[in-house]
Amino acid sequence: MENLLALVIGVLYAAGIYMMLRRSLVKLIIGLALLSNAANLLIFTSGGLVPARPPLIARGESALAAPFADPLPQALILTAIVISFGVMAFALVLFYRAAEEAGADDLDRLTSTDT
Amino acid sequence: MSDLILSTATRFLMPLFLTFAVFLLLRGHNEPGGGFIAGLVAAAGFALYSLAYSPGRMLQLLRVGPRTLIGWGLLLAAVSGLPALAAGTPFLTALWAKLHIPGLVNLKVGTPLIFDVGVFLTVVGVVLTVVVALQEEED
Amino acid sequence: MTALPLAVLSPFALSALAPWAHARLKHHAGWLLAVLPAILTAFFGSLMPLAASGAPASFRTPWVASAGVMFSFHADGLALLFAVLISGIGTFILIYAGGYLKGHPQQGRMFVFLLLFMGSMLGVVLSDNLITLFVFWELTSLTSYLLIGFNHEQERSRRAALQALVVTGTGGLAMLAGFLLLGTAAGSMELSEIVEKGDQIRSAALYLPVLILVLMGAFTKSAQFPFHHWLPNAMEAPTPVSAYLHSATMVKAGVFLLARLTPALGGTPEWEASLTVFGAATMLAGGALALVKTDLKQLLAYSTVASLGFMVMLLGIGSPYAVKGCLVFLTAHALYKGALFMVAGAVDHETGTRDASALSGLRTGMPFTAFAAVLAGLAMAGLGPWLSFIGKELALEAVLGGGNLWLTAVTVLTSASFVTVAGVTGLRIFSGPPSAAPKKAHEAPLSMWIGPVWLAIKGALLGLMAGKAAAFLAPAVSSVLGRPEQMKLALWHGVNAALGLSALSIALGAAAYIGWDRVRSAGRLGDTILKWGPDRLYDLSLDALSALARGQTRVVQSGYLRYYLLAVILTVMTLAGHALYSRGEPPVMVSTVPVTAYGAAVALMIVASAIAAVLLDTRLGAIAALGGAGGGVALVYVMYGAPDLAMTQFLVETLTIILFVLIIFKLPRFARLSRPWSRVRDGLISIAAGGMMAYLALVALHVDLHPPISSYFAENSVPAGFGRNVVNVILVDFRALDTLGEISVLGLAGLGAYALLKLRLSGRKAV
Amino acid sequence: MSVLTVIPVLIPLCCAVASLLARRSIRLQRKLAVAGTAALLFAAIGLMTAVLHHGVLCTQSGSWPAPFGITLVADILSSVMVMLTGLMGLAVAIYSLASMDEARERSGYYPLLHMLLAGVNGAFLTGDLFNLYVWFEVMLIASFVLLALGGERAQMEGAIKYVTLNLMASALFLAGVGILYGMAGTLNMADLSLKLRDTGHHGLITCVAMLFLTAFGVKAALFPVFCWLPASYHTPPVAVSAIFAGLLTKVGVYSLLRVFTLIFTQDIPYTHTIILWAAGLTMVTGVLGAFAQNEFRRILSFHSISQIGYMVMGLGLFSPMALAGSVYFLVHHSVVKTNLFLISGVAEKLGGSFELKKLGGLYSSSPVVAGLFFVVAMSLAGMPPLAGFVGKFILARAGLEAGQWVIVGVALAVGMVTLMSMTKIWGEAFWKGSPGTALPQPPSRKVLVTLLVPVAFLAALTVLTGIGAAPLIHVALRAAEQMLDNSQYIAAVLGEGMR
Repeated sequence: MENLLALVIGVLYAAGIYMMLRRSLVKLIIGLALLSNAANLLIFTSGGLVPARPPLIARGESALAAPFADPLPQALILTAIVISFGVMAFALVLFYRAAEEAGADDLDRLTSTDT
Repeated sequence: MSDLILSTATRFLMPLFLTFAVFLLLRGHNEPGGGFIAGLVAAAGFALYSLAYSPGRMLQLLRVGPRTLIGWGLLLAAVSGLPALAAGTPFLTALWAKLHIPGLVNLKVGTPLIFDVGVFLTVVGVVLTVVVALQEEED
Repeated sequence: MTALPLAVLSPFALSALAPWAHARLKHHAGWLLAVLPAILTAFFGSLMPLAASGAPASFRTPWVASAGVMFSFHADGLALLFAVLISGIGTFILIYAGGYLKGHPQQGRMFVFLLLFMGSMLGVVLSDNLITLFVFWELTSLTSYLLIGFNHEQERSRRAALQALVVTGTGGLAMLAGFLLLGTAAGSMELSEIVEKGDQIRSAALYLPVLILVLMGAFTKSAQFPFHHWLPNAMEAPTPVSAYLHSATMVKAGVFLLARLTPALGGTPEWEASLTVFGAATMLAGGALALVKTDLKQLLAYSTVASLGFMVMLLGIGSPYAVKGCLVFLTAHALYKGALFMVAGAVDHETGTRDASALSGLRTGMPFTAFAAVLAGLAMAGLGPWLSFIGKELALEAVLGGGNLWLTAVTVLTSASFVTVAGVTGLRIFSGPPSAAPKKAHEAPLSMWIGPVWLAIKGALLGLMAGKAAAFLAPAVSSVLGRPEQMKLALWHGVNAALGLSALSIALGAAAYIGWDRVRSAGRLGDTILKWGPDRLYDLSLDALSALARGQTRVVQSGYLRYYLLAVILTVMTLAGHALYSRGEPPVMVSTVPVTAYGAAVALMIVASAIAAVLLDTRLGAIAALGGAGGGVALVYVMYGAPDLAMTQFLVETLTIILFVLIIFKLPRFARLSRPWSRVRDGLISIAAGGMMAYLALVALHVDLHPPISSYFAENSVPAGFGRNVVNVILVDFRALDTLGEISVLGLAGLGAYALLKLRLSGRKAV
Repeated sequence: MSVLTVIPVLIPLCCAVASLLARRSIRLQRKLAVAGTAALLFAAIGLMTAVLHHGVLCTQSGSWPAPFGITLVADILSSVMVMLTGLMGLAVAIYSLASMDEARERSGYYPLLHMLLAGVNGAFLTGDLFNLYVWFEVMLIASFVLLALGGERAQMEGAIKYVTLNLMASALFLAGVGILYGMAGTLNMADLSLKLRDTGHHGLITCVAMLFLTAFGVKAALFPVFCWLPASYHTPPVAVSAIFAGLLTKVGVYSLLRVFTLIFTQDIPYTHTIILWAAGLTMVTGVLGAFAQNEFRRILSFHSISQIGYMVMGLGLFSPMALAGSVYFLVHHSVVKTNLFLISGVAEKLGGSFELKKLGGLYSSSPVVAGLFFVVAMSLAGMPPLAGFVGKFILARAGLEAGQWVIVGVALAVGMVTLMSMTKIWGEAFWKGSPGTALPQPPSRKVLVTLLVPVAFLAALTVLTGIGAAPLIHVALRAAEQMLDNSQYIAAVLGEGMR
């Protein structure tokens, strides 16, 4: 399963990167979203897969019984998901406004500030 | 027509969402859930209301501005770490108290729960801020 | 001796008061400000006996001790010779500037810069620490920049100022590197210690790099060929500046440095060859170009270039005669050239022109100035019984002693050119019938003729009282030679070869003076050379740099986001890929968790969604596909024990899609914007990048160097965190700080999105 | 004592929340901006003093022992950086009072500014790799919003590039953290340092190191991944540009310094040679970029890149003197570059433009501004006796000691080109005659004084840290020693027994 997930991660990265390299703002943000999913999945996988043993301590117990899914990567990913959600929401609005200012969705029309 | 369906459905769904959110928030420390998830659910409820009626009516219902909610949420989360400093322990050290009402409640209440409430309020505030702004953008 | 650093710093302190003095006293402030350098002259003079006795005054205190930088000063003979010249001439320059720039709105700044320069220059010659010396050295470049560009609204002034700064600054940086290496080779940064270790340094492997780098500094500063061009251009500066910086003091800093380092670096064939060759080339170039100029300041500037070459050549020869000749000539040159520049300035000021071919008969209108000019002119020609005459004799003897015929010829020719220039600047314009100048010539005010008169007389007196001059210069000569040296100066050396050559040069110079007009018309060649000379080269290299800069920026900073992204992707692929390739081990391809049908289906769903997101042509389709991929990831979380994660992912995914949908329909539809080949290129790069990340994941999966720390959370969640959902306890307690940051991000994102939608300042200006 | 490590994060955080809640009163927010940043500076000085006297300070947040909780650590490097945050924050807060437009103030400028400072300080103080990511994101989102706030078209264009490339970098950073956790099972940097020492798994660790190098390289604006910076830094209001220039890239450099002295030290000949190359190329491309520009703030932006090269050069050389040079340069560059941006704003107020062509005559009309600019610009160009020279000198010395002639040559040559482009601004905006376009409304005296107070203060600082460089160099050398011998850091975080 790990090998399969590694492949999935690779595909997500490839798709994300390809989308980001387009000229469309919408595709760019879709690419970003794919990329953050890929990163999260990468963390999840490299932390080790443990099927169906969530890190929930049973009522009355005082500790998790091994084997259990590593709770720390989960917490990290959760934080990362929330952060990327926030950032994505902002980026969406930003891109919308940029497209509005530029009158187009085309990134190639947004090059005036560079040189 | 669809507005009618939506608004009727909302009238039922909204309290359900909010109750569920509170439930998720309170049990989050022990079962799946927690401030963030609960916040999203609650925000979904309000957002539905806002879509069904209008942002203005939703804000009336909410009473507090969503941006103020963000402020309070952050404040609560940050402040929940401060009593620890007063107690001479590092920032964010949890302080717990037993809340015991015989027959009704028997649980531990601590600053981490306040923290989680802060998370909850922030999430609700953020989602509603964005949704309202976007909705107003439509007009 | 604390007085030493205080003396160096005093001009800096005074410069802070100069604007105030100028505001009160206007142009008379020059007289008041000149009091300080006058005192300094006396002070440095009073230190001479100490230097002569072999126990010079010195001062040392740590500055940046950890980097070997001391704030240290050492007043030996050489330093004091320069210090006296700097403060002595500086006295008259301040007075002169008061008269010359009378009524100029920025005269106060002139005083400030002149004083800053004076302090910097004193620092250069008195510093004992290499780095301290460098600091002051660069300060002279900076103040010189401000002074050359004094007429800042003129393009030419700005260009000249920048050119001087660039040329001397580049040399200065090379010199800094040279100093650092010299410090390493000598094991000390203190000059007084370095000069004792000549043998050690000359035999060190670093000797040649040190020599080359230090010479870069000295040659650029002292306007040696082919770096000489900035000096004539610097004549854009007001005359007080030209007289002070660009004839009497700053340009001699390079000569000073060479003299200072002679005991440490001198005496090798490399030293001798480079100094004599560059010196001689400079003499020829300067001497020749001086003859074809008619602008008084240009004439003097080129002859200054030649003089600097002369001094460098003499230091290259390095014999006692040569060193004595160099220092005597240096002193004499400072006096007469300073005087002549001030004369040129006075003439310009009073007549409105500096064109020597258009001026004549000024002696009646400007008698004092004429007196100074004639005296200084005689000195420059090496005619009168003045100090310069002695210097020339010594120098010729040194050149003859070296037995190098070429150098002898060059020296004679250059001396001849000096005679001609002296004739033009000191005699020609004052004699004959008065010319029709733009303004009718009147004598300049006292402040403008006292300086030249004094300096010219001083040069004459020192020659007549050769014994006094010898006593004054002997400690300096000892410093340069690195051993105590007896010094006797006499006007009359008897009839010898040197005297003969001297007479020859005078005859040649006189002939050229008489036929000056013809010499100039023959000198068109000189103008052609100038056109294609180093000055042009400077422009060309600036243009080339500029073109390179623009070209590079167009490529690197193209403005296209996708190229920037490509840069990041290719960078990380190259770096990480190379690290894996060159230092990695192949991944273990064995899965420990079996593939289930459900798992395979989810994987397929994610892959299919991702591919669909890429391929779909409609916005809604692409977004739905994105949702599918996100949902699939959530299912993975469900399968492998992460319910909180899965819930969050589902909710966030839904919400993201709602936001997308709210916004997306306000944006234009997808259009196929990119060309097919770029799609292919991007496709290949994406696949390669994805492949690399997959490979990385495969490697990472099976490298477990240490067990994770999470067993601590598993054990402490309930007893210490009072919660059974370990993930939640981590979020709100173990790692609450993360969550605090996280909601801050969220909050800001919300506020930001709101502000962005509500605040639209487009078309409005805001700073 | 250990509470000192939290306060630099808490003060701006609380100020941000307070300003947020006091949304309607701009006057209160303004007062809070100055008071809060002043308090931050004060706290930073306290932290610095404590660290210098008592060694590395730690707080185990939530009382959870390291490496399980999140540790906040202040060593000398961190406290120097926190001090910078305080300084830049205060300077920019004061400057904002007179320069920020009311529309932006009403739209949350001050909370964003505080939050930016909180994020930056969090990044400087955290001892946990994932927490570093979180603070990075706080800082980033605050900067995103600050950059875009106002919604002018140029801002939008700049923000898109800035946001996208930084998110890309964050994704790399996150992936690196994930892989590192999978490998070493910990996130605490001191713990990581111990656990990755002598592991033998060079390949993967070095590969992850490269992920971090790229990610932080983007944030620090290293060659060839700096393109977001020149595209965006000149688009927002001057106060925003100034705080960005002073702090944001520095967080990237700080992170490079931190992870490449603490965690990734297994393969120094490989990793640090790459860093040295990146440093050299960054210097050259940055300075050439600047040379091609004709707009005040664009020139400054490109120079930021080239100067980052110097800071990273010290890391590449990896000797006590070199690292001290990096630390010194970090401080110097923040002070100077922030100030130059502030001055560009003053020039714009006086001359009506950022375009050099349209500026002119300031040397005659505003001698004080001209004098301040000249001093600060010359410091950037590395002229003695100003701070820029000291930094360059120390790095050159360290480079020659290490036998790296080429990089020293490059550094010195780049200094020369920097000097030329500073004189370009000087020649065009100050020396050149005024182009004669009348300003619609010249700034009032009160506004001008408020603008010039922070400018003069920072200018004085660059003179003082140049002429009186010894104390700062002493601190920088101590910081470098701590970085090279990280046992102090590790012991402070994990306890004495864990060395």
